[in-house]
Amino acid sequence: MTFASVSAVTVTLLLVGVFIVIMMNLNQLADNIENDVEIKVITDPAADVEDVKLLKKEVQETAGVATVIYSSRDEELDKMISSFGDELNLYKQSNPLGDALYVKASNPHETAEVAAEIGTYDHIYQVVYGEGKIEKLFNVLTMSRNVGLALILALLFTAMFLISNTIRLTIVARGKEIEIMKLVGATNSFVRIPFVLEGIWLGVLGSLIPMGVISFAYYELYTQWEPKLQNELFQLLSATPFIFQVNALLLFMGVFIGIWGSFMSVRKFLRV
Amino acid sequence: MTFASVSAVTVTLLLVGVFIVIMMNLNQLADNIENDVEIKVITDPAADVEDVKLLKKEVQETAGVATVIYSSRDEELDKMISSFGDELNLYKQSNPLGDALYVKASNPHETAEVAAEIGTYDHIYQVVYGEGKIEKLFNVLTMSRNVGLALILALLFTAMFLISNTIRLTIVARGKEIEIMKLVGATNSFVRIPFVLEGIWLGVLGSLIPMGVISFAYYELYTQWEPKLQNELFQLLSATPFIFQVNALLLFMGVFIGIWGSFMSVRKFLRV
Amino acid sequence: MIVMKDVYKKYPNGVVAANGINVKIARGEFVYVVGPSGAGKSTFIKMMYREETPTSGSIMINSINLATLRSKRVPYLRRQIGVVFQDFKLLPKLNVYENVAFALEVIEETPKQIRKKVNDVLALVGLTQKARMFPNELSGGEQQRVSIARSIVNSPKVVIADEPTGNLDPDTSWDIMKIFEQINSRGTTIVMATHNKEIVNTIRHRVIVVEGGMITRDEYEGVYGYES
Amino acid sequence: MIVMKDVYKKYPNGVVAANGINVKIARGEFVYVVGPSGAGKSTFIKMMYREETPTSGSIMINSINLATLRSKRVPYLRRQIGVVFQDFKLLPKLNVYENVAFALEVIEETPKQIRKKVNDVLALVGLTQKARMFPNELSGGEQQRVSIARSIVNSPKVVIADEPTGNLDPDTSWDIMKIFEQINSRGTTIVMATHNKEIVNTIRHRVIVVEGGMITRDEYEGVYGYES
Ligand SMILES: Nc1ncnc2c1ncn2[C@@H]1O[C@H](COP(=O)(O)OP(=O)(O)OP(=O)(O)O)[C@@H](O)[C@H]1O
Ligand SMILES: Nc1ncnc2c1ncn2[C@@H]1O[C@H](COP(=O)(O)OP(=O)(O)OP(=O)(O)O)[C@@H](O)[C@H]1O
Ligand SMILES: [Mg+2]
Ligand SMILES: [Mg+2]
Repeated sequence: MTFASVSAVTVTLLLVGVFIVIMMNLNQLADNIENDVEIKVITDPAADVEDVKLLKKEVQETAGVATVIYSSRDEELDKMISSFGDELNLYKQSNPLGDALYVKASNPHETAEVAAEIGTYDHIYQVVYGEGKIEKLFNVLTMSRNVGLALILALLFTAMFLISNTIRLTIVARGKEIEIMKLVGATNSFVRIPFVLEGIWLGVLGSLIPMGVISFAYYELYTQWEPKLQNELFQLLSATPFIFQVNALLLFMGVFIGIWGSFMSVRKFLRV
Repeated sequence: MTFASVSAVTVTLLLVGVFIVIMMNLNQLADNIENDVEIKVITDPAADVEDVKLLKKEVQETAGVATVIYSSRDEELDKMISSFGDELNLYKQSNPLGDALYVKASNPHETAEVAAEIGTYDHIYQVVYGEGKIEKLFNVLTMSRNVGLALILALLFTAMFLISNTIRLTIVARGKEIEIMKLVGATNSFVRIPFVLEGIWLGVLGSLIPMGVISFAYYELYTQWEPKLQNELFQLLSATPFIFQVNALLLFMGVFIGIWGSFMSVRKFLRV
Repeated sequence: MIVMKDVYKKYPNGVVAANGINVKIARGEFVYVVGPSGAGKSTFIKMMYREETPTSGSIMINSINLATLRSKRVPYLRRQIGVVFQDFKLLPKLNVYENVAFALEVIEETPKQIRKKVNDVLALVGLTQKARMFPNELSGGEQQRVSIARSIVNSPKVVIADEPTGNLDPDTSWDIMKIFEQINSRGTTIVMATHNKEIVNTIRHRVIVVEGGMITRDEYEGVYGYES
Repeated sequence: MIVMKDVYKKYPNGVVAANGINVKIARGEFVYVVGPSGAGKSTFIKMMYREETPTSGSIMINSINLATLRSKRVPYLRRQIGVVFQDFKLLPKLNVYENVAFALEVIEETPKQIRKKVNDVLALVGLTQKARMFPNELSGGEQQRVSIARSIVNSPKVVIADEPTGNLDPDTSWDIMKIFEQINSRGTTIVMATHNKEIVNTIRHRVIVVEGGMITRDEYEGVYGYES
């Protein structure tokens, strides 16, 4: 009986834990992708170095701008060559391009507004950014986050339902005992206390393995992969606070479900 | 009791069903992304129209090539202008670029080999493809697929475990009954049959709602989104065979778990 | 004091198990409840500690009106009444000692008192040797004696016993009757449903005959018997 | 024919409930098993239909050797023996009729035969009116009578009854005894554990006295009694 409850808590919390870890990290990835959205400001090829410097400063001070990176016209030409073929090398003699500023908005969702604002400044040839594409990307990201959140909530509720179901069944099997206790003069709270304590115990016991497994696995994963992911878009959440947070959540859920499950189940039999 | 089992089957199968649908569609997306990998063949700007035609034919006949799309040097210039700025318009008078062929390998994982083979042909200025990037993308895709598969398997096992756990508990509560039946002269199979039938019944009952919900939801989703996704990378799996497959899987799982759960649980009490 | 007025009990399946019962049992009385199987003896008894509630009519136990008793207070009623259940109702996960001690734990008796009282009462019913055994390791008669021990351990004002000797051999039955006599002589009211003609006819007390849910005879110093 | 040789039973908790039992019960005999509470009567009886297995010694029932009986065959042994359990052992989800019919369903009797036999036996124990009621809606004595009805409905060669009158009033007890007498006169072996002195002394049969797990007296036409 107890084994059934504890193992139900264990497997469900393990699954919930794994999902939370994955979802949180994917969320992080989504953040990173969002933050990767740039506005490319192409300066007027006629503008001189001072003009560009001033423009850069002006852009930097624009509300909503997070970072501005300068890329010279020669660097730009190199980029063009590498994606359109070496035959463009002949333009190195007389580079037709302007300098570029790569701008990131502090809130990626305001990219369009920031771009429009910058477009009004002097010495600008063109402001380029994903436009339609970025909105699409944001839509996809928002949708995936919502789906992910919905899934994790669904999983959580399923877990809670199943665990309290299991606890309830173990207590149903003890309905006769509760009835006897009441007939011998026990008050409701006297009957309830041991069951609630047992619920807490079940919850704690059931969350130990998930906590251990997830802590260990994530720590291993983190120490092994973090160095390799240094320069990637995808970054693992830093192990130390994250593991504790997940553990606290799992323990809380286990105990909460344990108490709640016992409480609800005993209630049914107290009406004797 | 029966409610506990049926509802456990219901919520778990519902969750499993949703996950299967999502995973299968993401798998499809991964396929599409893989198939989106292209080799860009830049022809020698000096080559004439006939040369390029022959080259295209040659490439098309190369082993492992799926599709070849021709893009004229003017189209290439337009692409370049749209990503590096209008100031390049002045090159329209004397376009320095060559024509391009966009090639897809029939097996995306063989892109590198196909590119190398094409690189040996005449009239080619350069063969460009993601190289390192593509391998990385493939690694990420393979990994996500594996993680997805692992998750779905974990979920399946959790579901099976929890459901049979629940069924077992409902039968444990009836251990006394089984004992009495045996003491009155019932054989093991006589005792078992009604429980196994009940297990099947639980399984069927428990899979009805998930089947209905998933069929309906997916059908709605499909009819609403499919037209909008016409030209996107992400395509929904066609509703008709897919829904039936998922339903069959859910029903099978429900019934299998029902039978197995009853069988295992009754066994324990037959030793009287 | 137990007073029932026009008590009527109809079970959900339509069986009328109490059909207008009027009775007064004074403090310190010893009452046998007899009657054929299915007459309504257990129902009569169950209504006293509120395992069953009457469909109509009123019941007063020790000046507690069961009709207006809030369900929060029911445990306190039950603590004043020791019950020997016809089907024993022992807690399967507790051993003999713990089953008896349970009746003292609910009233928050001190551990020392519990130890003393439980050991005394187990000696009284002859189960000292079996104190550490669990109900499923006991014979029918032993289980019945545990139920008896539990019913008297907290010296209740009223002891209600539903066929307390049904699974006991005659010698043990007489021993149990001696115990009941003894606590009755100290002022405890005893209501005992029984089929044991020999006991009823030997240890004379008030006899209430229940037939078809009605009290058909009520005699002080009565004998076992009824028309059927 | 029931034969026990040197049967010894020690429960896991160390209680020795059968301490070298040797007995022969011929086909068609009527045997009372008497003795104090906890003496080992139920254990003696439980070993016959193999609810308990002896620690050592051999038991033969109708020339079936219980020691070598494969567990697959146990149900077929039990079908030859009708048992009235001390705690009734009724199936809570089946009503009275279905509980009795169950003993016939396991031997795959025809529906028509089942209907006839069940109705007959329910009339015999006086429960025709309660055929559609469930065990938890019955009084103690009514449950006991359902258990009795179930034990005799498939006309077994042996009927084993563990205190079949413990919850019955004297009149009903005599009625039940009449039934047992009747099926005994048709050749059924009857083994009955009882505390009912009046019955044992009135309807004279062989009396086996069990005390402390041993047979201390075994008399044809015996009377109730033992030293203790
Ligand atoms: N919970 C119940 N639901 C429905 N009917 C019940 C219930 N309990 C008892 N009865 C019916 O009420 C009647 C009286 O039952 P009760 O248990 O009071 O009899 P009793 O006098 O104690 O009999 P016995 O001597 O056999 O124990 C019986 O006919 C029984 O079938
Ligand atoms: N399952 C068991 N496990 C351990 N001990 C048991 C078990 N069943 C019975 N006993 C012990 O064995 C002894 C004999 O029990 P048994 O039930 O045979 O007595 P009995 O003669 O039927 O008594 P009663 O007349 O009270 O029914 C008792 O002391 C009891 O405590
Ligand atoms: Mg009764
Ligand atoms: Mg016994």
